[in-house]
Parts: sequence; structure tokens; C-alpha cells
Amino acid sequence: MKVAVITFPGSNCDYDCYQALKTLGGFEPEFRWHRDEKLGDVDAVLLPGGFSYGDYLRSGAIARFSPIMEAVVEFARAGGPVAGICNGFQILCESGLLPGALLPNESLLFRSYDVHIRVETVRTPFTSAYERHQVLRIPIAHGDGNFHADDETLAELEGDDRIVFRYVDADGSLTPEANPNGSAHHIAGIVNASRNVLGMMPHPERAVEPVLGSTDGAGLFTSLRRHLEGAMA
Amino acid sequence: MTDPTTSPSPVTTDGGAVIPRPRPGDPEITAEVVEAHGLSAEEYERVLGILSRTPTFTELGIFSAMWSEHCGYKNSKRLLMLLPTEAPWVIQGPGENAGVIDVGDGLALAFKIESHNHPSAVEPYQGAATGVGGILRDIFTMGARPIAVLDSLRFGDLDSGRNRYLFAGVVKGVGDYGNCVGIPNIGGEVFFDRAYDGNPLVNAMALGLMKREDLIKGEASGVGNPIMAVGARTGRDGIHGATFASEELSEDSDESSRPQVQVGDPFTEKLLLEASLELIRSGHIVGIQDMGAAGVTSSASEMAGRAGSGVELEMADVPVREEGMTPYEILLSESQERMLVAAKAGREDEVRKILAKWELEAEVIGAVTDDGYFRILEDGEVVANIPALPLTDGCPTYEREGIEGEDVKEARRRDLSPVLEPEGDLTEPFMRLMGSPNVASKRWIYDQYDTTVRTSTVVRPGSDAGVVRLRGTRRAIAATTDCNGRFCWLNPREGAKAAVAEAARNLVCSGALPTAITNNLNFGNPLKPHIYHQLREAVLGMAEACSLFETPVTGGNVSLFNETDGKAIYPTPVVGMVGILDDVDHATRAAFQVEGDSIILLGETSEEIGGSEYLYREHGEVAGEAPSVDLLAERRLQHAVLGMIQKGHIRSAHDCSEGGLAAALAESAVSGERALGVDVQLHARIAPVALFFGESTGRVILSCSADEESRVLEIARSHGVPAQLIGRVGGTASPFSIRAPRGSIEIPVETLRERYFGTLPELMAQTAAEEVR
Amino acid sequence: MSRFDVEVRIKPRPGLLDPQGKAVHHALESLGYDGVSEAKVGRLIALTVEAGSEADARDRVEQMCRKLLANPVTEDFSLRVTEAPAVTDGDG
Amino acid sequence: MSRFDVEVRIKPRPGLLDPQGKAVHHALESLGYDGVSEAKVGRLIALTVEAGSEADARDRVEQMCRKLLANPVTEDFSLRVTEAPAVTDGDG
Ligand SMILES: Nc1ncnc2c1ncn2[C@@H]1O[C@H](COP(=O)(O)OP(=O)(O)O)[C@@H](O)[C@H]1O
Ligand SMILES: [Mg+2]
Repeated sequence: MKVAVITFPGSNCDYDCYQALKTLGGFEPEFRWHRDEKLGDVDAVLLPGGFSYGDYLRSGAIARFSPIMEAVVEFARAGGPVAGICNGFQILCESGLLPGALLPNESLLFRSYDVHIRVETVRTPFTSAYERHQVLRIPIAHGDGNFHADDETLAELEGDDRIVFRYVDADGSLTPEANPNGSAHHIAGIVNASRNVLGMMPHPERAVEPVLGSTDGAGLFTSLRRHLEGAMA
Repeated sequence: MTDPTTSPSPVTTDGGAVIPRPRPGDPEITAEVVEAHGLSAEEYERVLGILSRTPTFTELGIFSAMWSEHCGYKNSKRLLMLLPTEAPWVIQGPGENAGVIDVGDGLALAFKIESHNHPSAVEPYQGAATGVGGILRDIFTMGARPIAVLDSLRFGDLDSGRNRYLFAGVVKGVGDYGNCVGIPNIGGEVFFDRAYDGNPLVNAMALGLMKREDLIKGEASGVGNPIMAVGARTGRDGIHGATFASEELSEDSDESSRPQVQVGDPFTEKLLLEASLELIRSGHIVGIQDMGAAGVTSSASEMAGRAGSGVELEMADVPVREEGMTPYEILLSESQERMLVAAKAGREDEVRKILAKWELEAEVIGAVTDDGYFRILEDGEVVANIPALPLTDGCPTYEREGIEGEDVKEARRRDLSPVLEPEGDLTEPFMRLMGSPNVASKRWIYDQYDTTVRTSTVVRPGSDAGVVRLRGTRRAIAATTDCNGRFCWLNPREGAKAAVAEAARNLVCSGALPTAITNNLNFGNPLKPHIYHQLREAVLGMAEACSLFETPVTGGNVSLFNETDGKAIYPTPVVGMVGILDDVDHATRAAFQVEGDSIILLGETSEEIGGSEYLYREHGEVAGEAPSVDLLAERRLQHAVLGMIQKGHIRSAHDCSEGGLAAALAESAVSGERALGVDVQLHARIAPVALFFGESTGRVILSCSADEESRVLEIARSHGVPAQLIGRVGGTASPFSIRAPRGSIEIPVETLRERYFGTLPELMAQTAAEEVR
Repeated sequence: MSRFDVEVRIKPRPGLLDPQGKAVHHALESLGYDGVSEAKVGRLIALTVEAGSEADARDRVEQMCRKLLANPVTEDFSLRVTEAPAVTDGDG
Repeated sequence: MSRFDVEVRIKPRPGLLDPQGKAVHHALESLGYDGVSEAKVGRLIALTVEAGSEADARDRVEQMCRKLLANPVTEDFSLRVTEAPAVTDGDG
């Protein structure tokens, strides 16, 4: 299964995503350069974390105009699975593939530690290997992770079961302390209306091996593998 | 920029004979001008001797930068020669951009520490950020990909708003830069004491990994090879930063007379990192060097000096950010994110192509010559022409007079017996100590640092040392920085030994074999005899300890003149040490793991309270004898601990440092995933204040399952290491309890946990004021 | 063609939580500056552009804002256009 | 006492590297907007303050800038003061 990992100038988790796919097996990850105009023959797309263009204007604002993004949008519109992690999430919001925006963390500080997130829906290509309401421990590392959308959009996300992950405490409760950045409705990840485009702030690729302290992120990739296998069968 | 078709051929023969003419508008060279450039009369004499004529203003600027303490090491070089630098595993010792050691499996590790103290005192955010940027460039110019950073910080006490502002700004600067480039922070240290008021210390360390054969040096060899400026453009940033870093700060230091602060651009750095590594692997270049302190001047002259060649550079061809920059300004600018590259002749376009891929510029600004001169042109006119070797290596070096300061002698003689009097329930002073920012958790800092990017971090900040695995092998690398400036002030030789010993102990407790060090000598003004005494003694202590531990010094940095209004910082010789784990599964943490485990104390606790955090917090004093260091005992201890870890006998290991035994037990109790109580009974009959809070060196707290207890004690005995079973790890609901013959501590572990983790966030919450900028 | 200085002022949309504005407000209060009833933090982008006329300059920069410089979900923008060379702000 | 709207415009000092401005400039160019000869990115802080007079409002905010809002080492600031309720910018 071919997965394109996009490298923008300033991406710094592209290699980590590539390695996670290799480590978990069953994938053939390939890098795509931001200036490439074609994705080529791939089954899924990953937009990695980092600081595309330094995030100097707004996180993700400049990267979304990269030539490759036209191909990504087209791929997504055709129903191809696309996941944006951290900066990738920000780019997806900026490009309009996902609603809302990611504002600076409420604390105004960069936040980097393990958080707990709860799987809110398993009806996505990225979460079918999890149990609903399973609690995962996964690192975050971001300055702009504070998800914002207007009330109407939030109601829609809630109503359509499109909130994929929420920040919770270790027991799965939505305590205020468990929300690391002030995100609306504790949102850590969402999907688009056709459920093939995922954006999330935590880094599942950093939690795929015991030596890294957690393997809770692996399910995201195994879900994707299962989804792609199903699609091919 | 000049038209390349009309500019003169850059390689001139017999260029040494050319005498530069003063540029119109350049100041005349007077005694005052010479003095303003930080050169002594004697040094200026030497300049005249080298040139056999009066220097031009541009040349004076060049000498001034190259012969500053920062570049020329004039007051430290002779002492640095005393440090051991060799071992079979050392591939590159001092003198290059970074030291390099062999780590097995065909891999080499480049690592180095660098200070950015003065810039951070003026602009904490940019000062710290550009400090990280500079040390990363030192690593990737060696051909290594950065894999980790650490930061060693010192500030005045946090009751001052200014210090909180500096602390918050520095931490944000360190974080934003490393986070953006995508290098995990795996550790560091921070220490607060009034001695650092006005003179914060910001030392950044970086580690990088490469295949042995990818090592490249900063050499400009091959006559006719083009010299290229690569990366960001040159602006008027930090002109004379190197000279400035070699002077004391004074009251009016923030005034506009200051050189322009350097602003960091981590995005460009990330691109430069990728482009440089690609360039090095491409085979199109012969040498590469960061344009760091003293910019083009030091990078070009050092590259020429190392290769024994000369260089000729055309200033009009240097890509600049601002109009009308003079050669003097271009040469001394410290604009960040720039590299100087010696390319192979004819490969200029290939070099440009690689840089363009990463959206960066590369311009030919000169060439390698064979006449041994460092020659600067402006539109074809020679404006500076200096023999390269005397410029880089001819800086006079000094051995100065050193005498111990009277104030220190007096402080050491202070009778501390009243301090040792309190007995009975010592829970209250214990909790105050746990609320000291020197003892409390540093999570507030490292929660702002990306610690997990690159998916190789095995032990994150918060334990004794950081550990990163080497992907594709079983191995891992551990790193730590350590130095207790108070000990060094009271006794620089013992203090420096203690720093090396603590660093090694931190590595061993994490499961690594200590392998080599880099160091940052942060001191006051060495022209003062009591400061020079500190410097010499510290180097001697470091040399002795490094020899004994077989951890050679592969590089480092010297930052002198850390004084404000005549008041010097504590001598602070920061040790950055790296170690190797043969098996990543040996990685061990400080936190207790399992309820019911046995707690074992290794090492000797003496009745020492001198220089302790307890003394500073409870009595406001820095006095008494610094704790003594027994290097041989230390080595036995470390062998024993490493052996226990490698054989899988123990579940946690933690070094005792600031705050003493009680603080170390507390850290092990509360820093795991869940806080666990402890039940400890001590038998030593010494004063409880010393027993609980004294900072005797050479001690480690272990935990192991009850089954392993006797084996662990036996191993310790066989190494001649004092070892005692002192208690058991409790559960989440058990109290934290320490009892001794004459005193006790007892507190709910949850209360302790809150104090430990809550202290820094609470102190820093008041800083919102300065943080909003 | 003439040159115009265009100042783009980008502010968080009303009603949007503005953590930076909140922090500024709080900090001013804790420094003893009372009487500040509102604080908002936004971005200022100063551009110098070539254009045939002031209206043309405004048009072009408005386009840039809609496309790139401002995020319509969270930000409002407004412009000030002056013919370059700009008068220096005597009011700082 | 009246209320005043004060707009604080904070820009990087001339000569200092402005990575944000550089990024914006570069992005505008690659989107095909030529004719932009300069781009600088700064901050905009909009305050509403109580003061006896316009001069008084300006005075107080200048103080706030020097003490807190602007970083004197790296930034320059200038103010625009208007009596509240502010006229809405008809020019955006
Ligand atoms: N400035 C810092 N940056 C990153 N990590 C830090 C910093 N200061 C302290 N730490 C981390 O906090 C932990 C405790 O630090 P410290 O009290 O100095 O430990 P020790 O006494 O064992 O050297 C260590 O893991 C250290 O790496
Ligand atoms: Mg320490």
C-alpha cells in the first residue's frame, strides 16, 4: 500500500511518519516534495507535523498554496484517505478540507507532553482498529492547537459524529485540566463530512513502539491498512 | 553586486605584497580607536609586527574580532592545554566546529556546547534562540544530523521580575528554535542564585549523528577553489558580537550603542540543515563552516588557517540584506543561519542547485589562494591583507596571576555548626526546600520543549540524563549537563571535579557508560587575580576528573567577563557529557517503579552542609567547605551501578544532588507515572540537617525487587562501595516518610507531589506580565 | 505606476476568544494600569506595492488578504493606504 | 473621564531581520503578486482606555508600551488615538 508523505519546507515529522509506516509494516511510504504537482499512484496521503514556512504568517497558511496541495485536494475530493497530523491538521484547515482553525494555545506556551485522548468514533478509515471510547496516551507538541469553529460548525461536527478524538484525563473524563490548549469541545481531531480526511493535533507516529513509551498510536495506521485492504479486496 | 565579467580574477599571485589603502571615510587609527577595539598596547604592537605597517580600519576590526577572548582564547588557551583530549574512541578533538567520537556500528557522534550569555542578557528570547541555532550549525557543519539538544541555564533568584522575564524569555527562545527545526530537547539544567543577577548564563549543547565516513572539516584547501556564502543574507546584526562577548556588562548596557541584536530564523536554519547535509554528501565541496562569532572574518580565516592556505574575498559579492554596508560591517556581522563553503572548482552551479532546492542562496564571494593571506577586496580594491596564520593562531596568550579571593576564604571558614542544630520533625524545612526552584521539578521548562520529535527519545527530560536510541542498532546515547556554581565558588578545583563526577553519575544512573565531555567555562573577568585563580583551579579539577573517568574533552567554549558592575558570577564550568548504552533496554530512570521494592543507598553521607541549597534557602548563605570529592570512590560506585543495570538487577537509579538525600528520595517517589510513598529508616548518627539535606557527592539511590536485594548489596560490597538497605517503596496512598535517629520527615505523598510540580508554574504565573510581548 | 504603503491591520473577529488579548489585559492590570476596558491583539502587515492608483493598490492588497494574509474563519482585516514615500509617524 | 480607542502598532526595528516579513513577501511572490517591494510583519494591539483627555490617553499607553507591550530592543511602536465609540474603519 503506497502512502505519500508530503514534505513542505519546514516539515520536521515527515521522516517520523515515514518510519512509523515502515515499522508497522504493510506500507510502502514515499516522500512527495511540496513542489511536486502530482501525487502519483498512491493509496493514502499523510501531511506531517512541523513548521511549514516557519508558521510565520499563520500555521499552515503558506503551505496550503504549495503545488502538491492541489493534487492532495483533488485526491481527497475523490474520496482518498488523507490524514494531517499537527501542522498537517493546520494545513488542512487552511486549505478548507477541514472546517475551523487552530489558534494559539490558551496558555500562549508551546505544550509538549503525553496527553490522553479518547476515541470518539470508530467510523473512520483511521480509527476502526480502536474501540469506541478507548483512551490513548499520545504525545502532543504544538503552539497552535486550540481548535476553534463557530457554533454552527461545532454542532455539525457533534451531530454528524465527526469529532474523532477528544482530550480527556487518564480515566477518560473531560476535565478542564485535561485540555492542553483550550480547544473547543476538547477537540483533538476531526474528520470531514465524507469521513476520509482526518486532522489531529497529537502525534500518533510518536507512539508506535514500546521503546518510545507508548504504542497507542499504532491503531491509527493499522486502521488505515485495514481500510485500504478492504478497499482493494 | 559587481558584474562578474568585470570583476578582477580572484586569485592573484604574490598578493602578500599588496598594501591596502584606507577607505575614504574610515576613521583614523588612533590609540583610542585601538582601545575601543579591545586590543591592548602590547597586542597592537604585535599587529604592527605582523603587518609591518599600520592596519587599515577594516584590518583593525578583523584583528579585534579574531583576538577577542571569544575567538582567540587569549586568557584561557594555556589552561585549556591542560585538559586530556585523547582516547581511542575520539575521532576529532578540540579545534573543529565540534568534537566527534566513535559510537560503534560505523557511526560517529558530534557534540558540543556553546554559550550565548551576553546576547541573552540583552534580549533573552533572541539571545537564547540564536544560541541554539549556532550550536546546531556547529554540529551539521561536521556532516552530522542533529539528534538532540540540551540547555544549561543560570539566572538570579525568581523573586525579581527581571529574572522571571529573562527566564521565561530564554526558555521560550530555546524552545521555539529547537521545536521549529525539529530537534528534541533531552535535558539540561537550571540553577537560580543571586550570583547570576544581571548575568544569566545560557549554554546550549547539541549532539549529532553521522556515518564515520561522512565527517567533513572546516578547511579551505585547493588553490582556486571558490569560497561561497550560503544561506541567509548578511545584515548589520551583532557587529562585533565576539568582542562584545568578551567585555563586562555595565549599567548602560541596554542602550542603543549596542550592536544590533541578532534575530533567529529557525525556518531558514531547518532548510540550511537539510541543504548542508545534502551538500556534504554530494561531494561538491571540500570544506564548510558556520559563520558564527565574528562572522565571515573568523570562518574564512579559520578555514584558511586550518588548511594552511590563503583566501581572497570580494565584499561586493556577499549577498547583503541592507544597502551601503561597508567591508568592516560585512566582515564582522553576525547575521545568523549562514555558512561559508569551500566548493570544488567548477561545481558552483551544482552547489547553487542544491541550495535552490531548499529555497536558499549561494554566491561565490572569493577563492582559495596559495599565498597564505587573508585578503579582502571591495569592488576590486584591496581593503585588508593579513597573513592568515598569525591572524588565527598568533593571538597572544597570557598566563595571569591567580590568587584566591579574600571573601571566599572567609566564607569557607564560616562556622556552620549552629546550622546543624535543628532536630526532630524537619518536615517544614523539607517542604520549603522542595519548593525551591533549584530542587522543584523543571517540568515548566521542558513542557515547552519538543522532546519526542525524531521518534528516538527513550528517556525524556525529568530523569538523570536524556537517552536517545540509535535507530537500526541496539545502541543508545545518553547526555547530561551539570555544574554546581556554589561549590565551584567555594572551591573551584573540587567544584569542577564534582561537576564531572555528577555528570558521569547521571549517565551511569541512566544506564550509559560515560564516554567524553564538552565544556563551557563561564567565568568573570580573568584579568582579576581571584577570577584567574578560579579559572585555573577549575580547569585543573576538570582535567583530573576527566583523566580518571577516561572521559576526554573533545571541545568546548569559554565565556569570560561575565560581570555586571564589577560583580562576577560564580565560576561555572558546565560539563556536558555523553555516554553510550550498548543496549537501549538498559535505559534506567530515576523514578521508583513498583510498590514494595527495596530502596538502597550507595555511597557515604558525611556531616557536610557547606554550599548546600538548604543553607542558601534557610539561611541565605553560601558558605562552608564545598562537599569533598573522592574520585576513586566515585569510580567504584559508578562501575558498580552500571554493572547492576546491565545485569538487570535494579529498577531505578537516581543521583543525589541539590537538596540532598531527602530531595533525591522525593524525586524518585513523585516523578513516575504515579507518585509512590516511601518508608525509609536511616541509621547514620550525624546531624539530621546534614543527613537529610547535605549534598555529599558520590551517592546514588536505587530500587530493586526484594529478590534482588541481597545480590545488589553483594555487588556493591564487591566493588568496595558502601551500601545500605534503607527502606521500601510504598503505594500511591502511603506517606512519604523518612526517620533517622535524631530527626524525621513525614508528609502525604500527594502534598509532596503538588509542591514538587507546582512550584515553578506558580512562581512563573506572576510573569504573565512580561510574557505577553 | 506609483508606490503605495499599505498597512494591513488584522484583528481577531469579535466574539472570538483572543488568548493574547486576554493575557495583555491581565498583565496590564497586574502592573496597576486600570481603566483598560478592552485589549485585542492582532497582526500588522506593512507592504509597499506598485500600483496605478490608490484604489488599485487597495484592490490588490484586499485580494492578498482574502487569499493569504487573513484567515476568514478567525480574523477581520482593514487597510490604510498612503502614497509612498510614507510620512513617518510623528505620533509614536 | 472619557474612553479612547488606542491602536498600538508595533513593528520590528529597521535593520533587524524580520523572518515573518520575509516569509510573507516570498509567499506573495510565489502566488504571483509581483510589485510588492517590501513586507514587514508586526503586531497590532487595540486598547480601550479611560482617560481625562486624548493626550492623557496617549501618555498612559505610551508608558504601557515602554513597560510591557513593545520590546524596546527589537521593536518600534506608534500610536493612533481616537475618542470612543470608535468610528468603524470604512476602509477595510
Ligand atoms: N533547562 C532545562 N532544559 C531541559 N531539561 C531540564 C532543564 N533543567 C532541568 N531539566 C531536566 O530536569 C531534570 C532534573 O534536573 P536536575 O535537577 O538538574 O537533575 P540532576 O540534579 O539529576 O542533574 C533532568 O532530567 C534535567 O534534564
Ligand atoms: Mg543537577
